[in-house]
Amino acid sequence: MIEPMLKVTGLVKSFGGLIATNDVNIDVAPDEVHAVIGPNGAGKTTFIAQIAGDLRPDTGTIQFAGSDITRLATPKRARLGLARSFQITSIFRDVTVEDNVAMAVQAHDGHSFRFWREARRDPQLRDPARAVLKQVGLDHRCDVVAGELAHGEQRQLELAMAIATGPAMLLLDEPMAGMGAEESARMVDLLRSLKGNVAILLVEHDMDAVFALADRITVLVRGRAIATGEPHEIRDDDEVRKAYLGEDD
Amino acid sequence: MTMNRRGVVMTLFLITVALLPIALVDQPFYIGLFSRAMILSIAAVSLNLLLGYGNMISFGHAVYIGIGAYTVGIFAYYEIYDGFIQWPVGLAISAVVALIFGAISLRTRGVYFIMITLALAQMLYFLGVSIDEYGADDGLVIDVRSEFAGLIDLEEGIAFYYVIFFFLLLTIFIVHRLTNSRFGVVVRGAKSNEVRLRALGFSVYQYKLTAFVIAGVICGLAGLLLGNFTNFVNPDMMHWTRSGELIFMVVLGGLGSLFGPVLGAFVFLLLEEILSDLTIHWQIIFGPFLIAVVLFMRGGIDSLLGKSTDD
Amino acid sequence: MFLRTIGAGLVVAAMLAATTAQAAEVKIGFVTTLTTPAGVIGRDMKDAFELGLEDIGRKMGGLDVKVMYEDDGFKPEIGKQKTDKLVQKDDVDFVAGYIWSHVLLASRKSVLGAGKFLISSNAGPSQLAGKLCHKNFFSTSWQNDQTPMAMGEVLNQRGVKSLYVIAPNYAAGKNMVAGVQRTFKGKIIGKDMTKWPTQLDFSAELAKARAAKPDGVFIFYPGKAGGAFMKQYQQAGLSGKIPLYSVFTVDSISLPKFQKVNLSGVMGSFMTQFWAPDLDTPQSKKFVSGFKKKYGRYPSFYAAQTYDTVFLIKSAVEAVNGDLKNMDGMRAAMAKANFPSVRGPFKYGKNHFPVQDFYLREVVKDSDGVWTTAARKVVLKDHVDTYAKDCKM
Amino acid sequence: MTWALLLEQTLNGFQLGVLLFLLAAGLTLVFGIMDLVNLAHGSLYMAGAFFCATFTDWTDSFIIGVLLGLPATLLLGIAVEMIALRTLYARDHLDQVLATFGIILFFNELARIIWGPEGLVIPLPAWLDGNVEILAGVFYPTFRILIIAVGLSVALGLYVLVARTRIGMLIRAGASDRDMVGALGINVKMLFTLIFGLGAALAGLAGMMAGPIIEVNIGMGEEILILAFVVIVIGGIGSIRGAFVAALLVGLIDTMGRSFLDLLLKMLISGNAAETAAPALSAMLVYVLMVTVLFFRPQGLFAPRGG
Repeated sequence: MIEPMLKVTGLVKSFGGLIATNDVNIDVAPDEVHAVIGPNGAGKTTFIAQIAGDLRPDTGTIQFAGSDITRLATPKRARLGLARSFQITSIFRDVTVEDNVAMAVQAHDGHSFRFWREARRDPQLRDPARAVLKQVGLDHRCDVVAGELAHGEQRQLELAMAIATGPAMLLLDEPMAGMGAEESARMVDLLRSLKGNVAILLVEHDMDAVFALADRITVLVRGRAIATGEPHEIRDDDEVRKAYLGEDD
Repeated sequence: MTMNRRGVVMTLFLITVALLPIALVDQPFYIGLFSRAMILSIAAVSLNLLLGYGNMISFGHAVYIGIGAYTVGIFAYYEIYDGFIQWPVGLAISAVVALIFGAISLRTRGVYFIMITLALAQMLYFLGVSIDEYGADDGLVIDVRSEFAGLIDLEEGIAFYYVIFFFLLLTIFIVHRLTNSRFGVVVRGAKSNEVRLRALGFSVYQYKLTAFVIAGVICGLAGLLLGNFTNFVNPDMMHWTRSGELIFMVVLGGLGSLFGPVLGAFVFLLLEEILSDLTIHWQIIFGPFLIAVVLFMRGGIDSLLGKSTDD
Repeated sequence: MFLRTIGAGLVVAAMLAATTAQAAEVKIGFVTTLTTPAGVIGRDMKDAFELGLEDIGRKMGGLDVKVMYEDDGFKPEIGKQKTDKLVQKDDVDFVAGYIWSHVLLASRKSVLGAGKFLISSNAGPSQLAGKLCHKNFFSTSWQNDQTPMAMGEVLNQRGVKSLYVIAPNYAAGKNMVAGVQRTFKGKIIGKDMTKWPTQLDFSAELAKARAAKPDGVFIFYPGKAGGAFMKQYQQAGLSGKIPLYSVFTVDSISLPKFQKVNLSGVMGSFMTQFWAPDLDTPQSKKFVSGFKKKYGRYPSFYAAQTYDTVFLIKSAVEAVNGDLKNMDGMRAAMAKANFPSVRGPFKYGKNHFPVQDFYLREVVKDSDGVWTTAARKVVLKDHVDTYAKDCKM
Repeated sequence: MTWALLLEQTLNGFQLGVLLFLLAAGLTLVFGIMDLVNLAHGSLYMAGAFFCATFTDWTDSFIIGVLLGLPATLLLGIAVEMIALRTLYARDHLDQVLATFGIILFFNELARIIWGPEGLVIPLPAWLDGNVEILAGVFYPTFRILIIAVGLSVALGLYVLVARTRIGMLIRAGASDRDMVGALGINVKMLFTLIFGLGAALAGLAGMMAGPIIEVNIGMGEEILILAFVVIVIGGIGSIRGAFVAALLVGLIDTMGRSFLDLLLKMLISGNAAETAAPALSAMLVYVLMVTVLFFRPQGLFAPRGG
């Protein structure tokens, strides 16, 4: 078996008396799309936050690309190749689409203590940025101020920024949230095109998208991972049906 | 930069400032007033790097004016007038202090940051008040301005004016290049969306700290100039209210605009001069004016020149 | 829009440039603090200067007198800028005023460098009395150390063996403490230097003073801090128990307020000063009655010094018959101190600070029941300040 | 150093602390709930003192002066909130700092025009003007005891208000999650105005308590305002409990620094150096305290908002 890209072992996080993450174990292979689903309040956001580095777990370890990142700060995890999108779109709204992606390229490029040359005219930033925008289908919107994009386009842009950092793994927190059917379909296509080249941990409410994309699914209920398996296994799991599929959405 | 309205206005403004000594050849008072306005413009432009671009509301920026001015004052006290010694030392001390203060205060954010920068500045203020050797609050008299091996004579009002003018242009140019560089893009990103920046892999703290030090050094330069100009330094120059004035100049002129703080500093000083001549109760006009600027003139004077094209 | 402002500024400036340069008048610039809480001192000075001008019919040596008052806002930089304006734009012949040492030090070069006369109506920093003394600088007040030195003598005479000192931690405060230490022969058993100007609550210092059980407490708190201190001294139950000796703390500005809250503890307290409102000199009598008549209150020592300033300048202008170009003549005239002074006849030292007497004063009620100060006796006779010897002039 | 002196200085520190608390309580509420940096809070402190001085002058009674001064400051606070500050809630801190600084300038100058530059005094009735023997040989000014009593009563009152009443529930909710209050269907505007008025009255009360000690002066607000900000930042913005603890801490540390720092330093360094260093250090002490606290706890001691 190949070494997993992400390996989470015995993760626990509680707030006061409330246990938000309860002994969760998960692993994601380098070429796998692993989806995490669960009803509202299941602790998905808390879980993602711990992997991204915004929250420190109480106990448990997180291994990424072979090294222990449990105590690492967010930017360092990102530099190791862990890119993410947020549940609520997080972009630089006051600059252009291309500027947004160029910033991500710059993050990957690693030379940001350059004080003199104009960044906007730097082909080392702009060319890769345009290439990524083309890949996600936003190349016709390069010069639009990001805040003026439609919602779906903003999500695409966010994904573009994640891709532009040249990640080993994508951490996607509900990338389809708030999208129309057509936009969702485009996003699913986009993610499918990435599949195999990069590990993806996908948290998503849109079940059609999850079952279309995921290689494996983990079901989170009240902080516990109650089941992990391939889509058809999850679909047929009685416990999952009882706890989740029958009730939600 | 294409010549839009802002470009035209700023060019005309700079030409006016450049030609002023010729128009006012027998009015040294105005040359002095404009010299001071330019010096404070340099300080305001440096503060804008923090406020306008990096979202760091420093309420202690005047401390670097004090450091610069005190460097000149203390060297002069020991009768060392060589600017080639005074100035590098002043800039170096500004950098070190900014590095220390920045390293401490950048751990916090929001109002905590405002207060911690204020507190650190007040400590230096009280230090200045307490050192008898250097005049305590009476400060130091700087009777001899910095000497540059006969290359330029700062005692000569008009020559000094152009030295200040040169440094103002240089500062604007540096800040312009800086804010558009890779480094500047990151600092501005921190204002726009720090969470995203961190998620992309930028350790924001380092970039902010670097910006903090650069701003401190530029403001230290303003302090070197101000000490020379005023022929005097005392702790008042570092008091938090002076930092507040600098903030006001930046906001009045336009946060995050290249020339805004220059306009802000000029309008602030002229207004202070004109209003205080009008009535001793001038603050009853000035106070509501401040409020009006905040409420009705978002983006400051710069916004009157049309939509920002600085990006 | 901004350009128009600049343009207008230039036009105004040009016009102003055209209107200067006519000399049928004596032009005097007067810099003091008219805003901020310290503005109350500035008001007293301005009132006294106006009174003085009225008393001489606004004429000196046949010339009309024109005065321009400027507010320094209690800030050295602003003080310098206003001084620059007076010297460079208004082209005044004399610049006078200055309450604060730091404002005076910052403004000094602007005046002296331009070859004009600078007359301090109050501030007396040691630098200007010593190393930085200047032929065109004159004081109508005193050097900071002198008044507390007189107090030190008073303490010796009254048999004070142990003294507790409380003063603000700024240059003048330290000067006062240094001054009293220079002449006081007993032991200083405690010393608190408080935060200036923000600290107005002295509970901790008063508790320490009480615990130290001194023969006397010496303080220096000009302006509002003085009122606060005196009040708290009484509230803490120290008045009447430990005698209070002060300099520049109890004056005609603070006494009406003390009287209003019936701060009886201040009655009979001692201070030293070069002057008192009841001083028996013709000029002082004329000044005090004129001031009381015009403004309905006792003048402070700030006012007295300012009143003297008018007559000092007048003596200079008259000596040269209005020839304001004759700097040497005016300087020589002023150095003689040949004018009616509220303090009576006195001489100038070589540093152009007055060589004068210092009195012990006591708070008393006048015949109308108004609280004021009265001179009791001369403590220092023809006193020369400590720094005069450093003056190379 | 004797125990009596230590006791007296502790009381002095306490008294300064509760005075700061009166000022800081309103400031931290307004800050925590409305997210408004209100520099003009000091102007309300000044206004309270001037009102009290004027009413005391008219009625010859300090008590009536306070009783009239409180509603006057409350009304002034409400007026200021409705006219100027309301529009500032949505703005960033920088705008708020500047606009409220403008309000300070305006009120200072207005006070100068109305009351003149020399300030006012507040005479105390004889029973408050003296001092009492609290322990054998230890005398303490009666009025300072009153300040401590008033401050502690207000603290207790605020505790009951915040912990036990519906308004208090809303205040707590507002401090930890502003949007929630709106979601509860409360008239948020009213609530904000009310809280601001309360804070104003408390600031005014602080001014009335300080007035008889330090005299009533223009600009008295700014000096203590910075200290009040230090207090709420140390305590954690929005936390009444934090403000109380921090106020006492600041009061005690400031007083103890002024009292004993010179002795302490004289043990370590030469007498002369100690005499120079002690006042400088004691002036910086509260700032050192704040920087230290924020260094280890960047959100203050009792931050109501997690994370």
